Amino acid sequence: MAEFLVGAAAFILGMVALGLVRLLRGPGDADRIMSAQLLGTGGIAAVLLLGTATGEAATLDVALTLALLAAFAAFAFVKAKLTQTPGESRAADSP
Amino acid sequence: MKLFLDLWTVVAVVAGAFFFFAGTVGLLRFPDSLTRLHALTKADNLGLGLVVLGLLPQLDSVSAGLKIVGIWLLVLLSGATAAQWIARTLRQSGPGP
Amino acid sequence: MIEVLNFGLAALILGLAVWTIVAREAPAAVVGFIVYGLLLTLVWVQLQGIDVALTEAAIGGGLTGVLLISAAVRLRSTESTARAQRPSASTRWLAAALSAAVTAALSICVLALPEPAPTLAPEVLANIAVTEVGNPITAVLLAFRAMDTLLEAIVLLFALIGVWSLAPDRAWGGRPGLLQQADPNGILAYVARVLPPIGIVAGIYIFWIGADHPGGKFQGATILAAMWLLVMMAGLADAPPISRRWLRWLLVAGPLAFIAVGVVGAVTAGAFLSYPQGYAKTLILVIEFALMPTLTLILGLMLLGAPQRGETS
Amino acid sequence: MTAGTLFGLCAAVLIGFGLYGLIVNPHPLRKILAFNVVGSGVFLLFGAIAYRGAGAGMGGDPVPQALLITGIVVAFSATALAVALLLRLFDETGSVTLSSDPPPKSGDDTGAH
Repeated sequence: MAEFLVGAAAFILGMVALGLVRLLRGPGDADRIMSAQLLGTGGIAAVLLLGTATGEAATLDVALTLALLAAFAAFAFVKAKLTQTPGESRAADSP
Repeated sequence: MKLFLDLWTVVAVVAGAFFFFAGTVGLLRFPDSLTRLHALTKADNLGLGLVVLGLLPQLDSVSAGLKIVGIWLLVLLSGATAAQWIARTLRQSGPGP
Repeated sequence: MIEVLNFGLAALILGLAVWTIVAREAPAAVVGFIVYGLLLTLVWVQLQGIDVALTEAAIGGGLTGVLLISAAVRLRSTESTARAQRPSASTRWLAAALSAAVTAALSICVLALPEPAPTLAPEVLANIAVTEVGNPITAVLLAFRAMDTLLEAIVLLFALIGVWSLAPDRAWGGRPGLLQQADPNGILAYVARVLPPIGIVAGIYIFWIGADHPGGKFQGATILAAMWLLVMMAGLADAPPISRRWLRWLLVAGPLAFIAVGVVGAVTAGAFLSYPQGYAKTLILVIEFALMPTLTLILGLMLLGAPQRGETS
Repeated sequence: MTAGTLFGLCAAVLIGFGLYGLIVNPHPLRKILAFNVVGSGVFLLFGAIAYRGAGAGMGGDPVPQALLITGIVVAFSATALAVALLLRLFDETGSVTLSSDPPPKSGDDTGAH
């Protein structure tokens, strides 16, 4: 069973890594963030599979941490993008 | 019983892996950012969900099972939010060239 | 099978490192770096360092990603001038030769590592009972090499003071970060109400199990700091002005408690930071509880950056 | 090849890549990124050494692993300070050039508007 789970982790990682072609090609930053999101979810799946394969319960906590923080980079990206409209390079810093 | 549970794991994990494959294909082949986003958010959440379902019988304790179901729910929540936010920047700037 | 996975991971990491360096635009490079951090987490799992994997997942992928992607989007307008300053071909060849030499030297060292490998694991195992904690890494961090951890907390505090000291005069003592106007009914505000309760429980859980299982205060504090940032990003709460007295006290409480425990050790056990017999676990818990809020605040405030607005805005 | 050797060699290459980027990329933010690649390479090298030191029922030598945790946190604080410096330079001058003759721009302490 463990061998199958490790194999599934490798397969899923390979699949989502193919999605990184979007990181190279873009065209926009949003597409790049999407490929990072896909790899984030796939990475969580791989950590769960590996943790179950080795029977190391603490590995599940790594997946928990990843799941909690997975979308933060996407939030920060959108936030920075929305507060900064093109052409106005410095956001208003006074009330 | 053991055989049945192992079979369940294999079937569910393989199905989950297939959805990750589908998400990647969508991300690579769909023509513009919004359709890509659509393909991605469906496929990866479903893929992770199936992997979680498949792993449930292999865990030692109930609390570990609850934990990984919780992980899936967290990914669903933050993934859906991130998708809507990404869509908002796309709408603001228009689909990229 | 595990070899296939490891080789794949190594290849992906190398590819992403190249992308981080050669990508044309900074935001694209930063996204590559975030993915790189995520894959490093998997490598730490493979290298049996679950504690390190937790730290990498929280800080390497999470907080560093937030910090760098915001900066990359803000600095986008400066990229074209920087591109024009690309060094000459000869400089680039020289840099490539130097880097290749460093890599070659390090590779030789890796291949020539002594066999059997030197290890301190048996010593840790022999002495861990004294500390009464079950996680060897926590024992190292807070008992065997507690001085490192104390100095680390102080380094973090100094880094935050360094960030703050970059404030313009008129904003000194004010609130860090930009004012966030957010839609109170927006999806981010919704997540910022739903996720933090879960995240706070998870952060405290990771902190709490750190005594006996992988986890600990750094990883827990990072999760708490991220939840705080989410609430601020959604505009549900504003950053506190840095002149607040409660804030200043909380920031120094952790290191002060740590030093106090150290002095107690100097008086009762004969050396700075050594614990009197039978009180090791109690004192370790005191330090951890005092450090937790300090670390949460420092990590969160460091991401917000220098104060930019007056206190009243 | 064991995982320790594999990732140790991987770390050596990462340090080389990062060093190259640190020297060649003119943009300071890219230099910070490259510096982080060097840093993670150093951590990975140390992690490979920790992995080789497995023993006494532990998956790796806990002393280097604990030092790695300290290192990752300190690297983050250095990155945050560097980014804050960079953003302040940008607010002050509108550019982030590191060359010794920056374009003359009037900027006072209240920030250019």
